[in-house]
Amino acid sequence: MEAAIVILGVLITVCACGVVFSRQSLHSALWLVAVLFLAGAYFAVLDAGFLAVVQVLIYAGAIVILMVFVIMLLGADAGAVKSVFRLPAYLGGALGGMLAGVLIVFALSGAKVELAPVKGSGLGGGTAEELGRELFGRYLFAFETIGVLLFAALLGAVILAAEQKRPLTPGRGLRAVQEVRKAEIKENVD
Amino acid sequence: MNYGELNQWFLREQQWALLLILAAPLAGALFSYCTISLGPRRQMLAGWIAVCAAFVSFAVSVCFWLFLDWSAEGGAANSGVFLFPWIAAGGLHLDAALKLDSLSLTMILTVTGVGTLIHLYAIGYMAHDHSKPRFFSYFNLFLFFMLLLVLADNLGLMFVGWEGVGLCSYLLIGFWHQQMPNARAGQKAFVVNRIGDAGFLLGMFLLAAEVGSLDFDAVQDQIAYLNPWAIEAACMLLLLGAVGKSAQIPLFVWLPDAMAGPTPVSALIHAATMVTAGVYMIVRLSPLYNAAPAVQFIILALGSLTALLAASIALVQYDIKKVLAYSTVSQLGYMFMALGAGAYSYAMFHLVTHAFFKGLLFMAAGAVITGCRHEQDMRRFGGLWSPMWGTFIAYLAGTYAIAGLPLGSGAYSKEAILWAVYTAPDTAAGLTLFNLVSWGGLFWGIGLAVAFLTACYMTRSLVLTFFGSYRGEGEASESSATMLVAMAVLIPPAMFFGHSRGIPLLESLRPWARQDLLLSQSELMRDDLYRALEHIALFAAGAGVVLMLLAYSIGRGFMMRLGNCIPERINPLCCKWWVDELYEYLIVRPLAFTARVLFFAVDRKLIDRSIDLSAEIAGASGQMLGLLHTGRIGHYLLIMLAGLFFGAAFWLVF
Amino acid sequence: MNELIGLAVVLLKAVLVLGAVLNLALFVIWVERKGSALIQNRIGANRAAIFGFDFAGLLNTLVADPVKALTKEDFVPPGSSRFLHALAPFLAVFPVIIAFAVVPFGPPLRVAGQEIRLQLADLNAGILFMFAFLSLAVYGTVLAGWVSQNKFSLLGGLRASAQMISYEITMGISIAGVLAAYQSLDLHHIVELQSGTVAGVLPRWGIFYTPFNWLAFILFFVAVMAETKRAPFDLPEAESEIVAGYFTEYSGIKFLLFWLGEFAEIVVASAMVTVLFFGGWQVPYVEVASSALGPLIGALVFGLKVAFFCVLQVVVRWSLPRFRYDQLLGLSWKLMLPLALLNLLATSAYIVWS
Amino acid sequence: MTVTAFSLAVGLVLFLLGALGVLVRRNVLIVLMCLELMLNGANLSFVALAQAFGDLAGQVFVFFILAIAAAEAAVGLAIVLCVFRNYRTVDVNEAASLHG
Repeated sequence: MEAAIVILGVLITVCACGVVFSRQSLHSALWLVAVLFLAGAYFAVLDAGFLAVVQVLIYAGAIVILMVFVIMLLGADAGAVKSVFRLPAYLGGALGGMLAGVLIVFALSGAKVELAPVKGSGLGGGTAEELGRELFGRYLFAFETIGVLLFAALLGAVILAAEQKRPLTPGRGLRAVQEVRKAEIKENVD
Repeated sequence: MNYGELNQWFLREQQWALLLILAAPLAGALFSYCTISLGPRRQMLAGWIAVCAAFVSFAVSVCFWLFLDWSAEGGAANSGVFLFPWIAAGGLHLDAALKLDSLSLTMILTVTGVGTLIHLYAIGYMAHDHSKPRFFSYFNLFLFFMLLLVLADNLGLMFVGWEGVGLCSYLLIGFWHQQMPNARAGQKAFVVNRIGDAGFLLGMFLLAAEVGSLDFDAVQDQIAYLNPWAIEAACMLLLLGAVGKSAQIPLFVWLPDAMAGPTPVSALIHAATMVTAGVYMIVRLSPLYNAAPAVQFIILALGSLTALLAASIALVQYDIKKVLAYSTVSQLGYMFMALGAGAYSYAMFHLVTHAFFKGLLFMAAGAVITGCRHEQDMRRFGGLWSPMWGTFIAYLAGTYAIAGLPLGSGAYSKEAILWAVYTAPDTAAGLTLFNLVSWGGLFWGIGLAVAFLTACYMTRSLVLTFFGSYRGEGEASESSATMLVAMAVLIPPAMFFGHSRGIPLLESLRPWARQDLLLSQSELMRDDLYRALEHIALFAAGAGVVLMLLAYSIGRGFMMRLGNCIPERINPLCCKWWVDELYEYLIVRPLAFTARVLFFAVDRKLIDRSIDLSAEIAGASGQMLGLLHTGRIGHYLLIMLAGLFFGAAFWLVF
Repeated sequence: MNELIGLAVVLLKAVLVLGAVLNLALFVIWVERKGSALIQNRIGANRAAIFGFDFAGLLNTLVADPVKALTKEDFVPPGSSRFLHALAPFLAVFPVIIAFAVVPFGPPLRVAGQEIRLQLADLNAGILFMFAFLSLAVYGTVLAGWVSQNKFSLLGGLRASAQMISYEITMGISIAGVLAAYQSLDLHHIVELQSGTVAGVLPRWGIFYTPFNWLAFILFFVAVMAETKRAPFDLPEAESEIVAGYFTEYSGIKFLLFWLGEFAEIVVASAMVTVLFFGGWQVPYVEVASSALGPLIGALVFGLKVAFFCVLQVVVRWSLPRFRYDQLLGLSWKLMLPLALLNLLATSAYIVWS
Repeated sequence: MTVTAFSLAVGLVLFLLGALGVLVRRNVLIVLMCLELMLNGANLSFVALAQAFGDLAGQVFVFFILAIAAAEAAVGLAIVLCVFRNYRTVDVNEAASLHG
């Protein structure tokens, strides 16, 4: 059990608690970046070099920035905790605890399950070539569908978040747009 | 075409002739109904069509009587015709077949004979009625069903006739259905008959189950092999049917109310033909009844009790038709006594004589009613002998016959029955329960009392209607010619048929008689016991007549005091022994009550409620489940987590 | 024993690299001060002088500015947390310096039979490592924008995050083609591939490696300049619009750190360009790796190339006007990304068919 | 306690903390972050087992989870924007008009 792994494990747990329990959303965002960075490091230790870098690059570098962007855009903390009703919180907590208990027991019992002996890190450090070969070999179809999924998500996000100047009513053909433009011109003229 | 050729031709065509007897009234019914489309003036044509149809079937019956040898020695001649296989269900094979033997011959002769005369009488009686076609078509339809009942070769077909006759009596009783009492009387008749019919049906089913077939001959052959208790039960059930139809003790309430119908209906159906159907059915199944001594005793007891009851009620009735109705019931009681005593041929003999004089009496009563502008209460009559002398002669003849005065036809048949009852063998008379006196003697005493009472109420009605001074409004007028002719034709048989005992009637009914029965005039005369009983009966009848004549002439005051000592309301006789009230409180009220309870409690509360309840439950549960959707994401996640938790726990445990 | 040696060697390299980067960054600051003055036909910073010698302004930028920054009051805007306020500049600088660890600045040194790579960390996915850390740099600016509690810096932060995300994508896709050509992500290997000549005449540098690499170079160079938030793309700190953008509230050492981060990023950018497109420590027509003095010459050549590109960036900064915000994003999404995709398509087609 | 078991444990803890956060926190943005946390927990376990079984499938799967997480975050944030535009708050319980 290398020291690094233990340290990383502890650090990750601490940062995760930071994410969950910090009051301000930006604080938790930063904690999340820390968690992702440390997870990347953890991957590197677990012979998944390429994955570590990709994780940091995509997760920490893009997704969380998106969240931070939204946080700053919305001034999210303006609507901090308002309503008093906290039942789901406590219930959630309790149930979460119970679930944790069950799952931990589950894991421990699982741990007894004889994991396949470590066949040496025949992994080759999870370099880009091997991963690439796997990705475009056995999992080509999955890779393509993920592409389609991302495209769909892109479209969805754009349409959802776009400022609705004109409601998305059916029949927004050319004529409809021209009419609206005429209405706008008339408005300006008045 | 001399007599011989006619005879040969008829023998060849006798099957078609038998069919014609049935077809004529049916055709008559259809055609007379068709005249409904003609104008009101020409609708009397329906009447004449009906009369012709009845006369045709009467004529054919007479031909049968003449051309075939009915004497017993030549082997009881009979002819039958097979129409079509009616029911073939499993083991039971019923086919529509007609059969004619001496018993059914006597029946169709009386039915068609009296029927034709009453049709003729009805033309006069219904002259001023508006729906003559309907009346005469029902009349002919009744005749058709009665003949079908009589000629049937098996119980099934007899039951069809039985029901048809019940239907026509309902239609005819309720003929003037505009007035509610008539309609209700019709309904009462029909319902009571149906109760009897139910018994008849059950009896039929039992017989079918036991014997496997309903033909009379088949039943007769199988009797020896049947289980005695089954025979007793079948006879009892069939007796219930006969009691319903022939208006005996438990089910006689409908006959007095049936007087609501027009008088020809009462004359034909409720005096001569339909009411005797029960008697005919028992005589037809006599071998079965001979094998059921207990039932015979019940019949004897039933008959005597009914006769006594009816006679007592008839004494105080003021409506002339009610008097005659109760007298019919008591005379039928007489016939049942004969059946109970095993003297089937004497019962048939009394049936025939009764048909004649009761038909005559009813026609006379009808004439009186039309004469006095449809007044039926005897207290409004009086002194009618001079204006309506024809009707008076007819009524006098009828009274003379029914009272059982010497040489009257009623006397001969009544004395024969009394003798048969007195000499009823204890075994035949059934159980000598108390061994005090042989049952025969007791019932003979009752029979004698009934004979005395019959004489009393008939002379009372004669005196109240025809003697004294006229108490009604307006002028009493003689009835029309057709009615008088019909009555005139019926007087001789009503009066003198008794002497004709010598005519082969009794001889021909031998197969149905007890062994020790005296069947010819000569045998009767030679038997000294018979001569003693005959004198006692004649003395009783004479006493009855003389007593009533004196009471109404001299003892009027005494009569008045006698009448007032028991107030009208609680006088058992006036209240008809409270039988109607008994039925009302014992059967009708509880039935109505349970129906109402069942409706409100069970149907309304239990069944409807349970259905509404299930609907409400569905609605309520839908409502409750709706609460689950609070719209808060937290709750949904919670539920998901709970599911996950229980899943994991479940997987972990098992 | 040799682990210790290994460790020592790594430590030595680390110190060496850190020193080089920081000095180079300060040198670039000086170049910018003097260069901009030269471009704008003015004299530039020459006040700081010792006994009349100002060493051409060097003294001013290398000694005077740092001392000034150190002695200034470190002001923290009220209402914002001190820790985050301090964290922001650190996040701005730290990733950039670490990104330099992967840059190979010389051919391998053979000392006492050991081959020492003149490269701090020889990672298999080297270039991605640099990208990853460059993308982390964004947090510095974003955090600064948010912590200083005022509208202008918030706007600066927002602009920075939007800009960085868009140009990161362009950067990634533009060099995808090139890496596909090199068939490797390891920078050291890439530089080795760039030795020798193409068609006898041109040195086999990245830019001549495939017919389309020049397009990739242009796109990459523009994207990298946008990443460094300078020159035409310096919207997050646009003085005229939002009062120095995200580091409005910063002064003293934190402000200096931001500056240092920025210039370090310029150096890293130039290093990436040289390694990928201009042969890193390769000298055209000369086999540097094999010669005895190889490492020294390689390092020298590499330093010259990086310096040249830094100067180039400074020149570009002081000659082009600033973009408008929507033009900035428009340029990235509507022009550069399609071009980059085309380039990738063309390069991969070329690779497949050649 | 092998490396894999420890990694699985850390993955589990991450997942649990994420789940707890998702349930407890009210601010939808933090819920999204905790979601990312849960996904990372899963990633960690995948990589640990990939190393244990010496099969690259685990890493490939993590790669896909990454992509999906990106898509999910994008769409999630878009939705948050819409919700914010309509309800003016990001509190999860405020946006509760769709109820039975």
